[in-house]
Amino acid sequence: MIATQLPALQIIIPLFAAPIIVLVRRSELAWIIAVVANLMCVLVAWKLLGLVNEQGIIRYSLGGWAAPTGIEYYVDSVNAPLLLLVAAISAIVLLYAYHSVKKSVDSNKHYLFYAAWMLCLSGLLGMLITGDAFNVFVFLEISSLSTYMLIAFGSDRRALTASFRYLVLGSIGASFILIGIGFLYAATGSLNMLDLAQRIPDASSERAILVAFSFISIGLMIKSAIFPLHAWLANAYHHAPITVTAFLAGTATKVSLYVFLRFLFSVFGTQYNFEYLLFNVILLPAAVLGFLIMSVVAVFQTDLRRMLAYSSVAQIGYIVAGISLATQAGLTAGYVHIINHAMIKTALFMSVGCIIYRLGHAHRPSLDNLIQTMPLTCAAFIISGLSLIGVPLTVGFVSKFTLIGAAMEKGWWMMAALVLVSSVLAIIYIGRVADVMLFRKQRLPNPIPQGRNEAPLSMLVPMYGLIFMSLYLGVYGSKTLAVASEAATQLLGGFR
Amino acid sequence: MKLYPRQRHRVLQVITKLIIPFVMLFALYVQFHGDFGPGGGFQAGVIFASAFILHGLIFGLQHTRSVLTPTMLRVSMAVGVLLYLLTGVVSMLRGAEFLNYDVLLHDPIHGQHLGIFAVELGVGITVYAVIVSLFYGFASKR
Amino acid sequence: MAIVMNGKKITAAFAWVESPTAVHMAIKILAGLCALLFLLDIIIHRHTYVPGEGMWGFYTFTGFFAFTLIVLGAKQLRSWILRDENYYGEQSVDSEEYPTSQLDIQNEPAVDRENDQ
Amino acid sequence: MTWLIPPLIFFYGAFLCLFVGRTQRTFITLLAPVIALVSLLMLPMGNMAQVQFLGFELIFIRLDKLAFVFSLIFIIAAFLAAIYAWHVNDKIQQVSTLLYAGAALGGVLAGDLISLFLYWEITAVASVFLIWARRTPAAYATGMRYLLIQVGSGVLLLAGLLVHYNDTGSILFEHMGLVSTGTLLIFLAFGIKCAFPLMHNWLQDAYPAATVTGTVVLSSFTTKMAVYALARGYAGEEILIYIGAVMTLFPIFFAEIENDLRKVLAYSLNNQLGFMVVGVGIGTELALNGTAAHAFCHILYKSLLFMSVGAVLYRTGTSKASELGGLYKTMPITMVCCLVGAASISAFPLFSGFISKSLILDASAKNGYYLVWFALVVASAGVLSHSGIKIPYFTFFAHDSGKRPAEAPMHMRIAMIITASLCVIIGVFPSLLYQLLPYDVAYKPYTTSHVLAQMQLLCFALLAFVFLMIKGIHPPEVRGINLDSDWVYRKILPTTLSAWAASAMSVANTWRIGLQTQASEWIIGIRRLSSPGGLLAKGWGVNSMVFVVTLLLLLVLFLNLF
Repeated sequence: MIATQLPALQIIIPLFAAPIIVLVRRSELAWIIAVVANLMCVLVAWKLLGLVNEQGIIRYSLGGWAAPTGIEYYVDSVNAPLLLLVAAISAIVLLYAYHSVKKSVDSNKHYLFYAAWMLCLSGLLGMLITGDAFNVFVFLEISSLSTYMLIAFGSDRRALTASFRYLVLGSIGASFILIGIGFLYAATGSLNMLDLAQRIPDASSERAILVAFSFISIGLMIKSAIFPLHAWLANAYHHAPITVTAFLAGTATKVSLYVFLRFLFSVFGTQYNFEYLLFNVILLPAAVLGFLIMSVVAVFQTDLRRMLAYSSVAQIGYIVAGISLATQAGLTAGYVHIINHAMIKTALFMSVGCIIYRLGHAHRPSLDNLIQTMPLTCAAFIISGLSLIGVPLTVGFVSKFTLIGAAMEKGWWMMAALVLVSSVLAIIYIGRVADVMLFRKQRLPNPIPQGRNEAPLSMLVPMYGLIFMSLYLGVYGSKTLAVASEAATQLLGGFR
Repeated sequence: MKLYPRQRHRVLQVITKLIIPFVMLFALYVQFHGDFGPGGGFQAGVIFASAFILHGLIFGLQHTRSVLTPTMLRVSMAVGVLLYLLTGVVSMLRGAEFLNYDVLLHDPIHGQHLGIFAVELGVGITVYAVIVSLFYGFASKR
Repeated sequence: MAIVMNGKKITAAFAWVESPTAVHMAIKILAGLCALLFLLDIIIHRHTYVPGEGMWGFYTFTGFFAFTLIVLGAKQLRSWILRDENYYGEQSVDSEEYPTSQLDIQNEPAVDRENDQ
Repeated sequence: MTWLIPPLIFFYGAFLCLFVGRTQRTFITLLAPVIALVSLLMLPMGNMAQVQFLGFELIFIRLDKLAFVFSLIFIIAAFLAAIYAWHVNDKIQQVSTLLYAGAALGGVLAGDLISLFLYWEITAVASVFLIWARRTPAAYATGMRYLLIQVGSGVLLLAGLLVHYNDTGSILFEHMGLVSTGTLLIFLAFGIKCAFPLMHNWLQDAYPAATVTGTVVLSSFTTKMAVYALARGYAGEEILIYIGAVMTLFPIFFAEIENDLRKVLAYSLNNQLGFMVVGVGIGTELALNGTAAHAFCHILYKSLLFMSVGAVLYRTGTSKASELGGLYKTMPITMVCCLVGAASISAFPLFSGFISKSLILDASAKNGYYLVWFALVVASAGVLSHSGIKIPYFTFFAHDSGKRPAEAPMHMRIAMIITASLCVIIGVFPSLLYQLLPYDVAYKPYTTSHVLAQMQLLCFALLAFVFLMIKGIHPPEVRGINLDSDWVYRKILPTTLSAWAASAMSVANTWRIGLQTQASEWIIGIRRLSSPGGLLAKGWGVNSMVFVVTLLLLLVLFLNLF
């Protein structure tokens, strides 16, 4: 019986946890409830993935109302792996968060923090799992609102402005999506994605569809921080509590990208003729400029969080580059990088979190010789950094390799070359940090206390768990690639 | 926002005391009539909250806070959401989909009745608590 | 000849190298050897692949002149490309000393000058 | 068995070294090559350790005679370097040495381009720590330059292999030849590591900056791995002959006037690589045998030379010829070993260089490359000048510098003596080496005409040296830097860039904005835009963000609707 209820449980568990946390209020208990709920989510997502692999698409009508009328949850090989990814990353960061949150967030607000986290998680999972266009918007709002709140928990006042800027941009994005869905509804009379995909080809007004398409694309581009619309991201990632940054970096933009993929390929996918323009005129330049310019910007940043934030935008550029190829190989590359980058970036932000936990800052020039005091943290940063660069045997290599292969397969040599150029930039910005950590003699009088001063074990263990997971998937890259290629086939084939 | 001290505006204070019960009653009407006529949890919640907001405007925030403490608001918020979710979960436990009210009682029509009723009550409680919290939040800012 | 090492006098194994007679002798031996090799060319017929290789004294001339030209060429090259050691500033290892903490320098200053004479 | 292949043994050693104390580390560095040797000898010929990766079949072990001879000498070199580095108590150096040696070994054994690329990059990353381990700002900067170039080579290799795969559908690492863009890119990648002319400068830049023991290790692997790769992929490619000829000639002049002895050796390394590249270019069985043999001998005697100069540096704190001299008095054993190395590299009969170099010379002569042959003969005289005479003469003899260093430590002496003996043994019993070579070619190095010709060449070159010294024509050793192609990226680029920047500042207000200032403005602009607070990097205000959103929306709507 449980098996049939899994899609609903995926959302309900974190949603349930939130009010209970508010009622309980004690911070330790709140954390425990959040962790337990999150682990259950992981379990559910794991089961769902297994079920999808076994029996194909799973559909779940909410409230017993059948599909085109009611809201439907729809799990296939595209979103099932992402459900697991988001739930797992959230769980890992949450396990890691306890000490970090204790230090950076006011103790009588912990329960609100974890409640918001749970809401955010259920919003993200909801965006992934739902098969209803309007429901996507609802879950988008749930996750966004709780995200604004989480960001505003940041320790200094700039967190508030960062959160506010994100709120304005995020709301614009969300309303664009809403407008687009409205147009779609007006043109087709349906909100169910599956139904939409069938109705769009013979919709009464093609213009309405086009307008809907434009609005939804732009809205989702804002939410997924694709290059010229990325400006909210750096501040938000910089000033939010570092655990929130780690969580968001691995999940929020990735989920938006998934919705983008869904709309592009599954919903509108039947009409390639007008998407051609979007792919070649908007997405491709955005992707290429994104990963080049943002990598350059990352090189010059002095704060690690900002550096990684810009590098995130650059990495999203790779994903979009894969998407804009619009081929099986390209989508596989984009999809696999969604998974891989989520793991890499979360691990990187977690290691920065350890640094901040001990030093109170993440200012690159003052991390002289950090390896002496925090060897494990530095090792984690460097290993994940190598993965970001795309050194062989890491997940970064798997995605970059497939991306370059896909670009070449389509004959876009230039793009393949530019991807390599941007990898060199990644070497530079990660190298600058590694250099300071490993080799720089202490120049300032006493910036870092001497002797071992490693972050607590409760932070290190989840971080290394994630790193080992990503290393494993780097060595056995064909596993994730198989998943991604299955997803790409599903996306290109439209709804089945 | 300027809050009026207690000893002034006697007329307003007396009238307010008279009105508040009716506002609440109307809110409850909108709440429980929602499944048949216009209304429902959102509207009812806002109307219910407006009773407290009016109280706060006339008698001062301190006074209202002692009537309806922030702790109660917090609990109401959580309870509202839980009520909503529990309704869904009960239908799940009875072997149907989440929020499928058909199975709540012996026959689908009564089940739908009860389901809507419970869910809307949850919504109402949460909305009122959130609106009052917003009022507290803004009003206590100088 | 004796030199002082760690306060003790020791005898250098190859001290004879520095005596002027030995140097002269060595040069004479080398000259003799060269003359011999030069003459051997007449007696021994070398097996050759390259035209001109079998020419009388080919290797001797090549050796001598190639060496001379290389040295002269290098000298000229130096006049063009020699720069101060600090030319590249801090970016260059040429302008810095090897960090002595990583070495085990046991270097007695030459106090044995008088003993030598 | 897959888990006990030779490269992995080195990696296991490196991993173990991370966790154990000093004594154990030293033993691990010694033991790893021994176990790897046993493992190598037990491997059957053919392909092994095939692994599926991203849908490709990687062949981590492809053992044939060519790979075997290179693997063998790599393992020997690692062992000798470990003895020499007995005193080192530096985890970073020991770990990176093992990683580096293992990766170089892996590169030689790799049977496909992807695993080659893998090892190619590991050698780059692992070896740079041997430079950084000097722990000075200059060493850091040098290491960074080295790393950029090495990784650049890896990137070229990756690009090339992708193009090649796209063209042919095969990632097997076998003979390719210069036939397409892909193979050209791979060729360039190999060329950088092999220090082709104008791509050579990382070698002279980086090797003198490494630690005493690091240079010994560095000199053995990277370039020889590249030579192997060329021999595998581009044997018989004619252009290599001319590249090789240029490589043998031009470093001689630089080596002749260079003051830092380790840099002299780096130049001479470049020159010796030239011989090997010529051998690859000719590509006949004889020539490839010559290349393999020369690589084998060269690793030994070049290690020996670096060891002896390193020992001098270790005892005196300098390796500059102008600061040294007269050390024979207190370092006689080092001096003798250095002389053996010098004799070997100069290819005196009975020393190892003689028996390997003649193979390549004969191959070029037999195939009619007379001009190249002559260049090699001239270069042989040149080798004598800088490595054969200059290194020992200015270090151990010449004018007395007044330095009285102690003899090299025991372990260094042992390492040098073993290496020197190997040089002599191979020189005296060439068949020991010849039977390892990839092809069965009956070749006799010790014929009268060979010995006579070589002796004539060398003795008259020596005579010229004596003559030039007596006449005072031979250039004295002076301190200084000699410019080389690295001048472009170390001096011109930085200075012109800053000059451009300066001129851009001064003439920004005037009408004179030419191409140069434009370019400089771009550079300044990128920096300004990208630094924290710059346009691209600051958090934009809400207004500008919304403006961009609107603009993009209009663009998309316009494109879609019209």
